[in-house]
Amino acid sequence: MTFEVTTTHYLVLSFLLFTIGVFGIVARKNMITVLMSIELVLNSVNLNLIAFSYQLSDLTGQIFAVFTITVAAGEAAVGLGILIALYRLRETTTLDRAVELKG
Amino acid sequence: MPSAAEYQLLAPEILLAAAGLLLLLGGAIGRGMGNRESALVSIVSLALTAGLVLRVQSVIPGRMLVLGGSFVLDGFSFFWKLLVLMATALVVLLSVRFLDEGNYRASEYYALLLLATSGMLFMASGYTLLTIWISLETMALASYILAGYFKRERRSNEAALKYFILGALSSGILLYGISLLYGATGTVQLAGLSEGLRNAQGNPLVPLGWLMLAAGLFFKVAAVPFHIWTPDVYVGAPTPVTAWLAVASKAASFAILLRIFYEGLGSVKVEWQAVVAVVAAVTMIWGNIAALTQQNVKRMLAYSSIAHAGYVLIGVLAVSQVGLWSVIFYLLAYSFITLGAFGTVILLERKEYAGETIADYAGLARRSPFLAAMMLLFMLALTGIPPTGGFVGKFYLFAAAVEGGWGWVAVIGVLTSAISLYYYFGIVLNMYLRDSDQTTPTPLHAPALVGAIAFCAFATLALGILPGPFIDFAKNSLLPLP
Amino acid sequence: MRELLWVLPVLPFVGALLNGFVLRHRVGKKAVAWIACGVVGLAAVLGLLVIADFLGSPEHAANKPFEQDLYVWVPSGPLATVHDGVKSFTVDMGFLLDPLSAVILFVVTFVGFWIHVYSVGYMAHEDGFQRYFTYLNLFMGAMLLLVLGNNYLVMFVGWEGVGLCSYLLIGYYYKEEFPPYAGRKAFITNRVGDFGFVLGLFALVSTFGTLKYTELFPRIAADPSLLTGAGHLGLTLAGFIALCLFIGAMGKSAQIPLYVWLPDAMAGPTPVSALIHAATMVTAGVYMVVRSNVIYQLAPSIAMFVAVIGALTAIFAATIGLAQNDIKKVLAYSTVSQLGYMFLAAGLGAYTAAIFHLMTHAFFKALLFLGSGSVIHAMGGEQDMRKMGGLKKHLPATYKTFVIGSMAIAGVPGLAGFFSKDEILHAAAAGGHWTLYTVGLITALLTAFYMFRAVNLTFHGEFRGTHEQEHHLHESPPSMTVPLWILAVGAVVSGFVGLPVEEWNVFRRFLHPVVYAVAGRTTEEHAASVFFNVALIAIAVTIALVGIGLAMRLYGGARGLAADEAWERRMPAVRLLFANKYYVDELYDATVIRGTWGLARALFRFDAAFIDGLLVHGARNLTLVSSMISGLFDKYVVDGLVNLTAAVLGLFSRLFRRLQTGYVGSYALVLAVGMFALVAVYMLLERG
Amino acid sequence: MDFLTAHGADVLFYLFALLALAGAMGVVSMRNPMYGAISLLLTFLAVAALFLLRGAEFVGIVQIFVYGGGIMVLFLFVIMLVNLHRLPEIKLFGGQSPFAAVLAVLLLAFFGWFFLQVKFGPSLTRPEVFVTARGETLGNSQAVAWGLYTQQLLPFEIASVFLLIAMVGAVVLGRKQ
Amino acid sequence: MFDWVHNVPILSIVCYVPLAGALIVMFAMKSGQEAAIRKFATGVVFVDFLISLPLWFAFDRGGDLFQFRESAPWIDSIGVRYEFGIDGIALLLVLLTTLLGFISFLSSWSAIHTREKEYYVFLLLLQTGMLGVFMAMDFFLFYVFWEVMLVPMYFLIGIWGGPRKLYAAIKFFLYTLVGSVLMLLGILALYFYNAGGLLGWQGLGNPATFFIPQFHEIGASIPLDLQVWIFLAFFVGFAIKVPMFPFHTWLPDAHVEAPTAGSVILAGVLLKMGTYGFVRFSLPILPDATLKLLPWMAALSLIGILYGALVAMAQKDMKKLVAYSSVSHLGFVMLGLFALNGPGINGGVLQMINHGLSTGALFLLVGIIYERRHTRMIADYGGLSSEMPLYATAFLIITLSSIGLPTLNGFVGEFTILVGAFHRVWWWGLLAAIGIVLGAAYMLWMYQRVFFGPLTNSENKGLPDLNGREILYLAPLILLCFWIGLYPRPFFRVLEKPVQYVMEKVDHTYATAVAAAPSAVPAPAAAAGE
Repeated sequence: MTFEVTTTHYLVLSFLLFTIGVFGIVARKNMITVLMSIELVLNSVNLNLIAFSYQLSDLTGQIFAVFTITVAAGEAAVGLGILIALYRLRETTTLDRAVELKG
Repeated sequence: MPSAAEYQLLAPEILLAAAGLLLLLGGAIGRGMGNRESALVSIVSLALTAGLVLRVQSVIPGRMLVLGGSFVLDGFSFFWKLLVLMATALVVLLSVRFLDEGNYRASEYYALLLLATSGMLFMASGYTLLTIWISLETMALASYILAGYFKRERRSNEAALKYFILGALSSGILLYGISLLYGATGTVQLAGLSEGLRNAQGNPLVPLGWLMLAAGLFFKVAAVPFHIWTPDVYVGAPTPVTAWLAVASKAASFAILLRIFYEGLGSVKVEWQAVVAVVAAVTMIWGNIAALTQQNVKRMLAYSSIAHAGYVLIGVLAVSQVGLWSVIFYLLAYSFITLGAFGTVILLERKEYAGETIADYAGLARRSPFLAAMMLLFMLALTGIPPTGGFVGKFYLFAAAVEGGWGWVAVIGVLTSAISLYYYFGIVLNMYLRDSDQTTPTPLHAPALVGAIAFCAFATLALGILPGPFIDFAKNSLLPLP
Repeated sequence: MRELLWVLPVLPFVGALLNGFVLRHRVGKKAVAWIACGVVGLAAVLGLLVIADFLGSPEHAANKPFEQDLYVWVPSGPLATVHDGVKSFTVDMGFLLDPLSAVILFVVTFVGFWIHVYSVGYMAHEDGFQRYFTYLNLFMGAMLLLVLGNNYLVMFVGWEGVGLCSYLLIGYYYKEEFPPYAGRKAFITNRVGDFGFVLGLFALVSTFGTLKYTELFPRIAADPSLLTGAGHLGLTLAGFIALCLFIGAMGKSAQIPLYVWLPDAMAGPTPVSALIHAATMVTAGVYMVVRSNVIYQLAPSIAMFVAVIGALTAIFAATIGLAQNDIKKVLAYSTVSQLGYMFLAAGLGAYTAAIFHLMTHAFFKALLFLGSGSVIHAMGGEQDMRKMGGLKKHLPATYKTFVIGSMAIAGVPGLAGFFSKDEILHAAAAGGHWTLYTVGLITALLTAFYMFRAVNLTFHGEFRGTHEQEHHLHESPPSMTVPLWILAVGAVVSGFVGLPVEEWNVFRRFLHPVVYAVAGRTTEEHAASVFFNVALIAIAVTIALVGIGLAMRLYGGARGLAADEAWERRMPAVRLLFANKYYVDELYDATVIRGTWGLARALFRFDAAFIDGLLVHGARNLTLVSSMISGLFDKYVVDGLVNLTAAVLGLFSRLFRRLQTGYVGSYALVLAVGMFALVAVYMLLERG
Repeated sequence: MDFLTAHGADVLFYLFALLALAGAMGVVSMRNPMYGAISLLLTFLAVAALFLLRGAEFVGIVQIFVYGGGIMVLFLFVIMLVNLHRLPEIKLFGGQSPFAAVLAVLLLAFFGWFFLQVKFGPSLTRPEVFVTARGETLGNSQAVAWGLYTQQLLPFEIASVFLLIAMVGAVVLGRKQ
Repeated sequence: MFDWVHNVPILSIVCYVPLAGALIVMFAMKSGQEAAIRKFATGVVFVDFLISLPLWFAFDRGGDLFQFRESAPWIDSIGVRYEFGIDGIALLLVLLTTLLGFISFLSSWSAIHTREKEYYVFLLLLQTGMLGVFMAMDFFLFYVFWEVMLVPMYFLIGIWGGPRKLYAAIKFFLYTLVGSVLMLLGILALYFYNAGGLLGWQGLGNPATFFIPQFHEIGASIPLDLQVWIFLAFFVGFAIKVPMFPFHTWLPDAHVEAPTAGSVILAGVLLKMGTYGFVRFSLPILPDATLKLLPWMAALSLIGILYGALVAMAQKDMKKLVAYSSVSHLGFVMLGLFALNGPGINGGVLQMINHGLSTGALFLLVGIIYERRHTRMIADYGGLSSEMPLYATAFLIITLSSIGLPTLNGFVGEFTILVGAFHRVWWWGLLAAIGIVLGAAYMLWMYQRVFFGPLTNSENKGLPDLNGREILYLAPLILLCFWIGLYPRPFFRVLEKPVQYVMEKVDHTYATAVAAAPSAVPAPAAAAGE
């Protein structure tokens, strides 16, 4: 891995972001943070796509990235909607309070 | 540059989306469309869509790629579209009575159902990873909402929340996989992908790519260990939605799973077969065993649907004609059976878990013999005992496995399906062999629902006794084998 | 006429059918008696006619038996036999008449008929009258099947049939505890014997693919090599077959070690003892051995074994007979002993002698039993000789006939027993088997002794019973005394057919064609000097007279039980040993019976606990789980195997449910881990 | 100085990469979601910059608009709505987080090992310009637009359905009844 | 006179009449009218029995192996066809089924008083299932009936059974299901080997079919290792049904808990399906595997014989005793079949029928006394023969037939079996013969304890003797016992062809021997047959 920035750099960076995002989803108890972590994951994907599209000089990656961003927006909206509903029901956004269903 | 003519081929999807919009408007105007009307509209539009699908099929010679190779029209896609439409229609029938229980706006519910279904139709025909993924997201997003539709019920909301977070994570993983595959091959179009993979041998991105992609797909079909969301969501979601998730969503997911594995990842067949075999085995074992000690019928059915995902995977991994149409036939049978079973659950269900425990089925045979007989039939079918579609389906799956040289998977399959008798007949035992006390609920009065159940029962029997035509149908819906 | 052979066994069956089903509870005792005796009488007459016709027939002239196959009975399909390759093993329902079966046929029908008649009087007051005669007729039929069958399987049918009837008749007084038990004991013991019998048959079948006498014996006699090949258990084939068949005979004819059932069999009505357990059924073993003489000639070692067992049984039973107080028990042991005699003869190759003794014994032993029956009848069911004595004046006819019978069995010259016994002893001596000879001699002595002990205790001296018994004492009705006299005559004259002088021995000549001359084997004929014969006869006679004299000396006149008491005082141990039949029953009970039981119980526990409860403990440790499982089915199920499986599955089930914590975070973790695992699995599968 | 001129792009990459990571760490570690949101914004912007560095001007701009504008506002709005400072989390991380950490490390090691093996050739083209399907060279936005409205038109249509659903969903779930 | 039989689909009629009856009862009759349902259902099975009788006369002893063939396409895509047809073996079993079916219905009249409608529906369905199993000539069809049968049996045990019925029912179902699913894999393996090949094995490339005779054809050509695998798969399925030694534990529970009719059918017919499976499939289709595994099979059978007998001896409950005696008797059947020679197989098949008759009758008799006294404990009885002479007589005859007394059916079967076994390996015969002795021991011991001795228990005083209905359904069984015992030739005659067929398939040595000495076969029975 040289100082010269290559696609590999992007790959590693994106996977770092991905991992951090996953960690956030897994570890955090506050739903808002979890939603943000999801955004992180999607961003990492976008990094990949862009890097590859540059590497391959192919537009598809960029176009794909546009869709990813769209989906991210939509998911954020619905996720926050669910969050509101949760908050209305339980006066909290802590996921650990919602454990009625198990076993 | 896609021609206008090509868009005509999208007629079914467009119609369905339009129907969804119509329902939204109908719901918005004035006091809004009521439950019955919306249901009627949905049924009609679904039927029309099905008609259009058949029409399109009639004009399509065999297999055809349109819209810049992002949309494929072949027997395979038509089968899934019809299956999904049929399932959704039945779910609508299941929903009517249910929505009366908790008063929520019906029109949006049906609208979401239809929009999601249009997403499924796109899934069935999608031919680029991009198309498939976006339509998958379309379906998923709607199902999150539907799962949480009874938002004033904690269980429903919890289900939505879990489903959403896990779903988002899984689609993140899936997406990451897609990005890697794109990086390795420079394309997201399935045919190109398969081609590119053949050239990209030894590129470490490839295995990571398709493994993460597979992980995402396994999540959708609820294969172990990506099943983890299933029990909670199935229990928490409104039962018709559960049925819809267990049938339509699962079917559509299997459609894209087959499509991607066979057409996109065809050239790495050998590698994924092995992995799928392991997953299938684990899924069958896990699902059946976990179901053994369930007391809540919905949860038990959830685990059983996990187990059945495992059985279907047998057909997937035996890459062969038999395997392919066994999967198709099995999911067809499975849909009827599961819808029927959930329908029965709905009839007995009351607020707050009431009527959902196995004990609530005690003496059902005395209280309403007909319903008990139906349920018995469905349980037999789920166990895979003739003369039901369940048996024939399992028979073909195991046949495919034996033929394809996956004997050990088949052995696990048959043994676990024997085990499954244990819990399925836990219900039968209660219905017939135990006597009821006053606490056990009496079934609702819902003609439409009962009709739907009866239809499912009839279909289950028909598939078992005269499977011939259905198999020929399935045989016309095959994919090109890798 | 002889074509009616098949009718003989059928007749009694018809009688049984009439009495047992058709006319059940519909007719009076008189009619029942007429039917029962009628059919047997008819059989007897017809038997005589058939025999007469046979004697005049060309077959007999050609020393061939008369055969008649009714129908194919068991066509059991193709079998690759040792000698004939693949052939279909088929058994016919067929009959055969030859001198041997003729003799026994005569004895059975004749004695049988008179015992039927006797029974009419004896059983007059029993309520199960009809049932009794049904069984009795059934027995006659089975016995005739046994005798007249033309192959081993038909013989076996009769063999089992008589066994069944004896089971039913011993257990005739089923309301009491002991008789049913005795009946079952008899049946099971016989089954043990039959076990040997059938094995013998199997060996024959897999060698020749047939069980027909006329297909087996001439062929074997012509070519002994067929059977001298290696068999099983280290014996030659002949040896194995002979041994197996003899085991069967042991059971049926009460030889050591399977004799235990016969004394208990006396629990049945006395006429039954007379017919089945003295005259006919118990001699079936002898008949079978003689019938198979070819095979025994080819297996000298086994033949000698037969002789030895016979001799042992003879003396052994005789000693026990010394110390019995139950009059029927005395007769029973004397029967066992006499049967031993017959086997001694058969084993020594003196087949005609064996049959000869069989015939004479049939007469006098039946006579004796009926006599004792008459006594018991008069005593109101009392069987203990110590309570009797001095019955001579009350029962003159019974007394006379009983004495005749005793003299006959004791071997007093001129009576039947004398000739037949003498022939057996002669065979032993002539063959040079002096030990066996002496054993036979001693037995003869003992026989004479205990018989006359019985005579004395019963008829001489003064009455030792209660007063009302004495008051009721009366001679039996003619229906009982007439048979006694008839049999008495038989006991006297029947011996003269087999005079010890070769030229006059009609009987032996008559039976001669039955005994096959096996190629390269000497037959039983021993040329012996006249002096030798006379000497033997003299010895025998003196022995008999000594025995009688001794008995009169010790028990005669008014001495009563003194001798026994004296004996008791002098050598209590021996006395006790004899009186308790050497404790053999106890021995069997301790070993065989308890053994089987222990095994059975153990296995059942094994079944409940292990097969069905592999590691019940394992299941117990998982009580929580198993209760959860069994809650689905039945709360109080304790079935280990299923529970264990269920328990294990349930354990995992709970484990899996544990993983379903309900926390989204942990679910997400599972997903991530799953993704990782997927890659790991791939690495394992692909990169090795 | 000349080093900068030579390797300016690379330096910028490292700079923004660090910012992005820092923001990400902030997101998962901040107690107050408000700060979390701010650091998330930081990440978004950094990532946008990285896009630009790879010549994806259009996507970069979209990233800034949609994320920095739309999504971020949405988050802040919700955070206001459920004004969380009234109920601060007692524990930040769930019980499973140790495992999560271990897993994260594992993932990094495992996948990283893979990624470092990948051999990429030199990038094919001049960063600024991409060639469309029809062969003429255009500005990036134009090129993306072309692609979006030609081959990828179908997903574009489906996205409309997707957004419709999202809208309806937000309404259905958010609406008070 | 019976030619018309060949012009109608007689087998289908026999098979589906009960089904039709079930549907009628289910939909056309109200739960109120028990008496009517009872009479109607019994009528249906009786008619079915009458219809099945002509088969016996119309069956051409010398003709084709399988007769009354019916053939129709069913699932063409995988070569599944609707194939009906019976050979001699199946003929006997079909008749046994119809007869026992009728009898068990009669016996239920007084035994069942709860939920009668469902009861008779299930019983009728069961009847159809069993008949189908024996008639099916298509493996797929066979399997379908094989499984269908389990469901009604489950309910019969589970609803009308004894105290532990729930447990016994599910146990029965699970055991048999585990067995049959593995059998399914065996079937599939055969199917693919015949057609395209499977796993490692190169197939034969015949047209895909489940037609059983086709499998008989290819049997010898299957490689040994594959044969062994398939044999094991089949073995589990059949051995559990039989049941052979290690798999027998479901039987006592099922029997003890099941209602009388259930036990009768269970013992009379269901158990035969296992042995039928062996003689119809394992032996002819997998000859090499059979020869290879012969010692194991024999060992299990022998253990079963002795083990069953000994355990039976220790029983206090009449029904359990009879159940364990079944384990022993079925051991005899298996031993006979695996003797692989004429007498063995003939005897084995005949013994299936015998066991059906005598054990069925035994269960009926136990049921009769149970209805009167509501206890099956031997200890509760004693001295009954004075109270119920007729009953005692019937019981005695059946007991004797089950312990194999000559002139009764049991003897013919056991004797021929033992001849065969002895001929294969002499000490098989020896050990099995010990089983006979034990059999006599426990049966007679039970008989004595129940019927002889003083009438101790006052409750047994004045128990009513057999009534007309009971005599009506016991009489045919007893008559058949005597018929088979005295003149079994007609039965052997029917079995001749199929048994020789099996022998030629399974035993090469025999086939060659026949070629060597063709004069020896066919048996004289055939010669004198007409």
